[in-house]
Amino acid sequence: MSRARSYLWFFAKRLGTVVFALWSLGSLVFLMIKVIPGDEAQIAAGPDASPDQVALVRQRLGLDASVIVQYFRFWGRLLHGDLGTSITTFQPVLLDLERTLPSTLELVVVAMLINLSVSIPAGLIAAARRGGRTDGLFRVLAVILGGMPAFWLALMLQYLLAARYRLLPISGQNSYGMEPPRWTGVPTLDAIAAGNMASLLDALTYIVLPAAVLAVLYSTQIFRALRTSLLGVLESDFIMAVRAKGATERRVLIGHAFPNSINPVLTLAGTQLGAMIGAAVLVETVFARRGIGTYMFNAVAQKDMYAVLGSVLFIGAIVCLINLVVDVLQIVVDPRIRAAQFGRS
Amino acid sequence: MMMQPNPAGRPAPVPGEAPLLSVDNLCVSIRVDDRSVNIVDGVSFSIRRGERVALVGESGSGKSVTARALMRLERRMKATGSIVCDGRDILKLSDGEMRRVRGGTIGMVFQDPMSFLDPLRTIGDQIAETLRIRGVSRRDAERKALHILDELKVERAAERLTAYPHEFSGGMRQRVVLAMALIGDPRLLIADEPTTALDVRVQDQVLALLDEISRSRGLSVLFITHDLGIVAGFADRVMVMYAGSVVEDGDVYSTFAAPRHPYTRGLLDAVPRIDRDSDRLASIRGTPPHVFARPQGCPFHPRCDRAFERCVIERPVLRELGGMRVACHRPEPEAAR
Amino acid sequence: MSLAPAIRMRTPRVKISFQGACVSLLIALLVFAALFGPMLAPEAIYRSDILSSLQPPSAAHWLGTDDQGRDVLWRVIVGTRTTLLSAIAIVTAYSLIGVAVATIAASGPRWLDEALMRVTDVGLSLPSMIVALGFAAALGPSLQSAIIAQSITGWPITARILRNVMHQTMEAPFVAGAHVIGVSRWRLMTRHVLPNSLDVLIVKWTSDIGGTVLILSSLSFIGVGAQPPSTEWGAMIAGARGYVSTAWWTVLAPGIALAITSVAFGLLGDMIQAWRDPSLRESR
Amino acid sequence: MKLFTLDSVCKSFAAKTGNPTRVLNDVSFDVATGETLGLVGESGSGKSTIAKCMLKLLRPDSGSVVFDGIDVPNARGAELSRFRREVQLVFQDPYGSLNPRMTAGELIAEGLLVHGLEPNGAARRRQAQHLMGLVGLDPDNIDRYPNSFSGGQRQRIAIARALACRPRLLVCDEPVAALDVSVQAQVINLLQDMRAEFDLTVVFIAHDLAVVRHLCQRIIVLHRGEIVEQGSREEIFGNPRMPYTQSLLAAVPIPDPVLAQRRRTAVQEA
Amino acid sequence: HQDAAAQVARDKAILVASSGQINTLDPLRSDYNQTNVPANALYDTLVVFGKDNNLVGRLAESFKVADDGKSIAMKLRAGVKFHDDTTLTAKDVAFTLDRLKKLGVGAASLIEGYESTTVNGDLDLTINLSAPSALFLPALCKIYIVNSALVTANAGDNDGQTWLQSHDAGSGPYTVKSFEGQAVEMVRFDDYWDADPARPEGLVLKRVDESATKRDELSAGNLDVGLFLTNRDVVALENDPNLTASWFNSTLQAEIIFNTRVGPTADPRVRKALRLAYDYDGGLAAIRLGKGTLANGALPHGIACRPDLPPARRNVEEAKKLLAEAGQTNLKLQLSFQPVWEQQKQEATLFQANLRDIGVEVELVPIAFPTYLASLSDPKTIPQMMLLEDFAQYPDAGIMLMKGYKSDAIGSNRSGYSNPEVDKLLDQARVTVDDAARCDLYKKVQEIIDNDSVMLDMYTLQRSAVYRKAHVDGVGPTPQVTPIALSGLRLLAK
Ligand SMILES: Nc1ncnc2c1ncn2[C@@H]1O[C@H](COP(=O)(O)OP(=O)(O)OP(=O)(O)O)[C@@H](O)[C@H]1O
Ligand SMILES: Nc1ncnc2c1ncn2[C@@H]1O[C@H](COP(=O)(O)OP(=O)(O)OP(=O)(O)O)[C@@H](O)[C@H]1O
Ligand SMILES: [Mg+2]
Ligand SMILES: [Mg+2]
Repeated sequence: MSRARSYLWFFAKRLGTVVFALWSLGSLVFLMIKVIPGDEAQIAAGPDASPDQVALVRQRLGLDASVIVQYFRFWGRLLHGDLGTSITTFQPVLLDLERTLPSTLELVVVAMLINLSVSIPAGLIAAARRGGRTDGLFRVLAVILGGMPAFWLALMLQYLLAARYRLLPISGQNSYGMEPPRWTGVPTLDAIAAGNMASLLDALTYIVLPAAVLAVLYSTQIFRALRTSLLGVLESDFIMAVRAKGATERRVLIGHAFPNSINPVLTLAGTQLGAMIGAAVLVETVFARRGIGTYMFNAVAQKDMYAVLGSVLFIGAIVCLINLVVDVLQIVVDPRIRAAQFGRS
Repeated sequence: MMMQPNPAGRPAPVPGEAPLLSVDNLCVSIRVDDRSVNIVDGVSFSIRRGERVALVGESGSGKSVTARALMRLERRMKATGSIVCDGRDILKLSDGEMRRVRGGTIGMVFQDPMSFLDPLRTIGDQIAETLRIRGVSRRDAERKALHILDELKVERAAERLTAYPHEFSGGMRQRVVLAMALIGDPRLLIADEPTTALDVRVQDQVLALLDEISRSRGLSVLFITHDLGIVAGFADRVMVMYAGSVVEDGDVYSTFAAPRHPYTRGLLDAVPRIDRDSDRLASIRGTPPHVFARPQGCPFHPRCDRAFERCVIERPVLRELGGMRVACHRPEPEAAR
Repeated sequence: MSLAPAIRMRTPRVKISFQGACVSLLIALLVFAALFGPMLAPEAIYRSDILSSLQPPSAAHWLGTDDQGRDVLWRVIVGTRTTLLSAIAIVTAYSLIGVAVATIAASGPRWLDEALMRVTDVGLSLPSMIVALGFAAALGPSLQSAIIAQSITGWPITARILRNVMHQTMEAPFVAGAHVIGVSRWRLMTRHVLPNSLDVLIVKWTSDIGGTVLILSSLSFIGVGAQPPSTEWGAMIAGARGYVSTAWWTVLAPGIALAITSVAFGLLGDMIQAWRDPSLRESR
Repeated sequence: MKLFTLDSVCKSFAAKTGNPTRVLNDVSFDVATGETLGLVGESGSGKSTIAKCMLKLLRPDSGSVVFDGIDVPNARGAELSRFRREVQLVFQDPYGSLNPRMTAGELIAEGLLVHGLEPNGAARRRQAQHLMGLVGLDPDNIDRYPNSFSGGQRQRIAIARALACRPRLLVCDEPVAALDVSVQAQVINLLQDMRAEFDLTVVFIAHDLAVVRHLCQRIIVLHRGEIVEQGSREEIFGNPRMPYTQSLLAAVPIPDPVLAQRRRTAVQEA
Repeated sequence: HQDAAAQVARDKAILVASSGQINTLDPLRSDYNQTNVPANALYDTLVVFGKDNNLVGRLAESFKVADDGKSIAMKLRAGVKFHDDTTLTAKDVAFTLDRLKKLGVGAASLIEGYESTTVNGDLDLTINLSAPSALFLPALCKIYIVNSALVTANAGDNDGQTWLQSHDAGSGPYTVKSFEGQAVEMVRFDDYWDADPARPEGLVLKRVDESATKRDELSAGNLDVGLFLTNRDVVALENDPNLTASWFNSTLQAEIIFNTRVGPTADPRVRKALRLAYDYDGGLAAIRLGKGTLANGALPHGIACRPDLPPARRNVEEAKKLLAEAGQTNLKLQLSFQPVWEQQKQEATLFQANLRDIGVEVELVPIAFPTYLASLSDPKTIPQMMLLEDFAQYPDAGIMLMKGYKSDAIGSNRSGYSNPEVDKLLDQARVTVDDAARCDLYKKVQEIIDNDSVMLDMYTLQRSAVYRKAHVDGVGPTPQVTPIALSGLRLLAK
């Protein structure tokens, strides 16, 4: 098989998996929504609506059709890129997502950056000093921080750092008058795009605490995974061969052990991104940030079926995308996987 | 010392010349349960310039640990005694100086070439690394790498430099590992079972290559193996290790003709031969002791047919005996010659 | 490679003894609290006594009282049962599902394996928090639905890991050996493959309890798990959320209980892993 | 008498990319009752694949595998049961080939149990102890787990386990390759003794030609999945016809410095 | 300098924090408080309730109900501008009402019986009803008039609901700058007909659910006005020298609604016993910190046409006696409540404890509001007891009684109450044009309901707002907007 064809085949296969995953996901959520007690038409019509009005709304929303018909209609629209319209906001779900998701993604990405920039150096240092005092300290810290409930930590830090000592803002995403012109909906990015440093700084003060809280649990996981992986690799034979060439420990660690340990870390970080999107809801509620978590929570609470479906599918798609990126990254990093997928290079 | 004629035309020993490597009473220990266990237990030997010494022994006898101790590669173990290489005591060097010895004065080749190569780096990168560490420019290092692969008879060497280890066959990989060890122009090459993972025909080629290169470069070689056939074909001298110590040390001809230690004798008899039929193999009874359960006295006595009380109580030291060194209270008789 | 096992086992024992003692003590305390807490607790912690609400720690109430005037310490102790039992139920439930799926996948025909793994992919591709949110909402916000939601979302990881391990185990020569001797498929799976694959599960089971306790309380915190006046710790924190600055003890106590529980089980998992898997020990 | 027949056996493995690789190409040979057949070849030449096809661990793509009238790839039911009882395997790796969670006794007696040869537990245990004694293990160690045995001892357990059902054919896939010389000699001797004791037919796979010469009466040389040469011990070692066989034999080192030197000079001159 | 500019802008703005998701700014949903509050700043209504709960004109200069009660004639105020500078005319009123009728959701439920609008001139119109209804005119205080041209231009396929979700088409004192679900940012409309330079240039309505967060933000000076704080937090903030905590009377009433159709609570004696069990004084004092008035009757204080009933009291002995009479021993009941509301949760727990004193076991069942709403469609699924805070859309007794107690008001009759006598009285009131006569009918109905113990009315609650003393003025409710009307906010001159 030619190189190009094997690339195509690779992506076709991955895409198939993604499509299958999204389909099952959508169907699952659809089913779930139908099981939820509560009448969408009633909610759309309002708490004081008369039975006639509710019936009218039911008909307009197409909720009078059988579940099967609704199911097919749902997918039919979806194939046209229409995630449906929210029954509470009357917005296309896609639009709602466009408003809420960037904020969550910002939180998650900043948290991931914090996560990696703490856990990777810590992992490297701990592995370099394995058995030593620093290693021990880091491990104890990882164990303790890893056991902290994120929402509780958020509450405590919010109280201490923000409410009590006023070092950081308490809630929200921007100070009044500091909002950059909306472009992506991500305050930090928008501030950068507008070239507004003050605004960027402002946005950063707002995001640092929520992101740090979100990062804590995950960075302990990465730290542990990296450390274990590094220790394994450092025990392996080829590291001894590198030492036998006269390499410094630094070179051994950064140049050889680290690249060889990165695979499990990559996989873990990939799954973490997905989990972080989910966990963001905890942090978002505490810090009163807008985001997909709050949006979904509302949608679920109001039985806003298309909003729930849309968000779940969208998050699913993002997670699938992340997985794909992780796959590709692994292929970039490891020539063996490359060879297994695409033949000799 | 009685010398056999030197058939392979190796450089004759210069009398009075200091050996390249001399190891004196080397002990390597590891801590287990707050107790220190000697894995290598008082090994002394020396290697002259250009000499090839084979170190044989059963699995677990401490061959690899000895070899690594020479390079200070066993990080969790403690080595005592002295290892003087090229006039410097390895065990007293600073870490920085030691790094210069590794890959510089001493090169090392390992048993399983696959697991001793970084799977994520290209071959060229890995061969050149020895030089890059020493500040050689990338261009020069790569040129040198190419040169050395040519010397090792790797075909289409230039293309091979950009390939990854998994794309190589076993024999090729072993050549790469050899190249890695040789590129720093070492004086001593330590080869830890370099051919054990290879097929006989490839083994034959690699050995021939090693033979040729060591001869042309005047390299001293410490060759670790448990295949007595290889020893016979390659080495000038053979040292037999058992349970952490050297039990016999002599030139190959005398040793193979008339081993003085019962263990060496037993080993030689236990090997089936390709060149003759045999009905039944002589075997040594029992199994080699585990490092943590080495017997008192002579470590070999539980398996030895010649053992007597003294063997149980007193550990024999390596002593000079008819041009060889043997650690046995009751050595086998000298060959009638 | 050929290290004798006797030595391997001796090495770590000294090392973990202090940590091991701490962890064992913690676990023992937790189990004790879960078993006997509800029996020993005064009945008053179940009813509100608004008039003595939010009292700071005192001799009568070591950790003060909450917004309904109930003793915080006792509620935390009683909450151990709710939290721990739920977490154990969840982890056990999804582990069982995981074992079943993995066993079917590993021993069944290829297409079934493939299909099951694709389904697992789907399960893995969604953040469990999001699914739990949906499930909890579907079944109404309550502890039970949070438990069900987590049981249903937890299995894919277990199934995936176990299935991979089982596949590895099935590659081991001793499995082929048993096959050649004529061992039946059932015996092969139950006597040879499963016992040699379950190590990873035991470790995971233990350390997952810690994580599950956290997720469960998170769900309660955002209002889709256990509901007040339940003694579940997350619900307690949610209820006390407004008093961080005025009555810190109401928030601090359940939070610390949570942290201790998850840390203790995490460490227990590590210990079991180190004990069962020599490769993770200091001397390789 | 032919006990085992392989006829035109082919086997390919699907590669992740590219075409399937052919590992066995038209392999045919018989094993006569009572003989010890050696199968030699370099690594990857397909030796283990043959063993797996013989033991119904793999299904050949084409060709027939017949044991004593049993069509092996399609055997089921009682026939399969008899096959599993009468044909046994000893592996190379003494560490991976024993289930670490079963005691020596359970391992050895497992065949008796699954074939219902000895339903009585105590009797099974006695037989296991008997077998342990037979292969040179201390019967008192019956309740120990494999990881407390050394490599050579494990290989003895593996042999005892294979012999428990009183098989007629024993396939040994490099049973001594992982062992030290001194222990290797013990196991080879044991195999020789057992062959006599149990009246076994043995297929012995190895890449160590010296061991094969020592043990086997008839030898098959494999190269890249094809039989290059087969013949009696004398024919193969005394007068190899194929260049491949010759080069193989020439590469085997001889533990005798004088001979080795002589051989090297001969090569240099050539 | 950006910081300085931001500070200046901040000084000219008022930041208000409220609770709950703002689904839409479309005034169609003014039945939801989260929409009604911002809509009140963006739009105007035809009429409003004045000081004494009497209707006065706003956009309507004058209005008159026809004698047959079937139509209302109206004259509009001249010179009212929409935010896009077009002038408000009778057409816009007609468009607004027609749109509501057509869509039939949200505020449409308030103007049932609307037939059509006759436009008699630019500022002159007549609203026609299908049947005489005394309920129609007051409802107009929640109908915000939209700019017909603008909405038509942005109609899309759902009569502008999508567009209006985040844009405004109003004539109110503020116009929308941005809306993100969690916050509406508004700027002052300087051409407002009732312009006042003391209005802030910027007005932000943020969603901050957590009371403690609002409390902290207020003390930190990041918020100017905080709404929906727990009473405890408000009381705590009363000591802050920079803040003022105000309490307002409201029509918000805490109550427990019984299912009057099925189960043990179908028995009036049981209901009465339950009413006698609750510790009203304790609950009001400890949970609501005394910020309210004990209830006396089905409707909250502050609404006209209430009979003078005695307030509810706890009487354990009497309650036990009643239970015994009803033959209910070892009664086990379920109380549904929304755990998201802190104080309701406490009340639920308190009630549970109180009922234990009369030998009734109560299981607390958390319920989400949509689930609760859905349960109302069938009396059999209505929760046995539901703890709620309910408030009047506008202070009119008729609409509350009509929606809450008429047997055919399925969905909004939350107790499943069905009493032919009540039905008859209410039907009669609907067509009674004379205010006093109608009032008497309403009072009669309330007495019957109270006697039937349809609900356990706890107390009418006060609402609060906490605001920065030195910055904000004009904080207070209007009858149609609680807890405060954004349009009333003013900056204090420095
Ligand atoms: N890091 C270590 N920790 C504990 N024991 C070790 C370690 N490394 C080696 N040993 C033990 O030291 C002994 C000697 O090991 P060594 O590797 O030197 O044997 P060897 O002679 O090279 O054997 P082989 O022929 O199998 O390579 C063995 O019993 C081994 O188990
Ligand atoms: N399951 C498999 N899938 C793909 N290729 C396989 C598989 N099993 C074996 N092969 C390939 O088939 C070839 C023959 O393998 P086999 O194990 O039979 O060789 P062998 O002669 O036993 O070698 P060794 O001496 O190393 O044991 C090898 O190239 C191997 O890579
Ligand atoms: Mg070794
Ligand atoms: Mg093989």
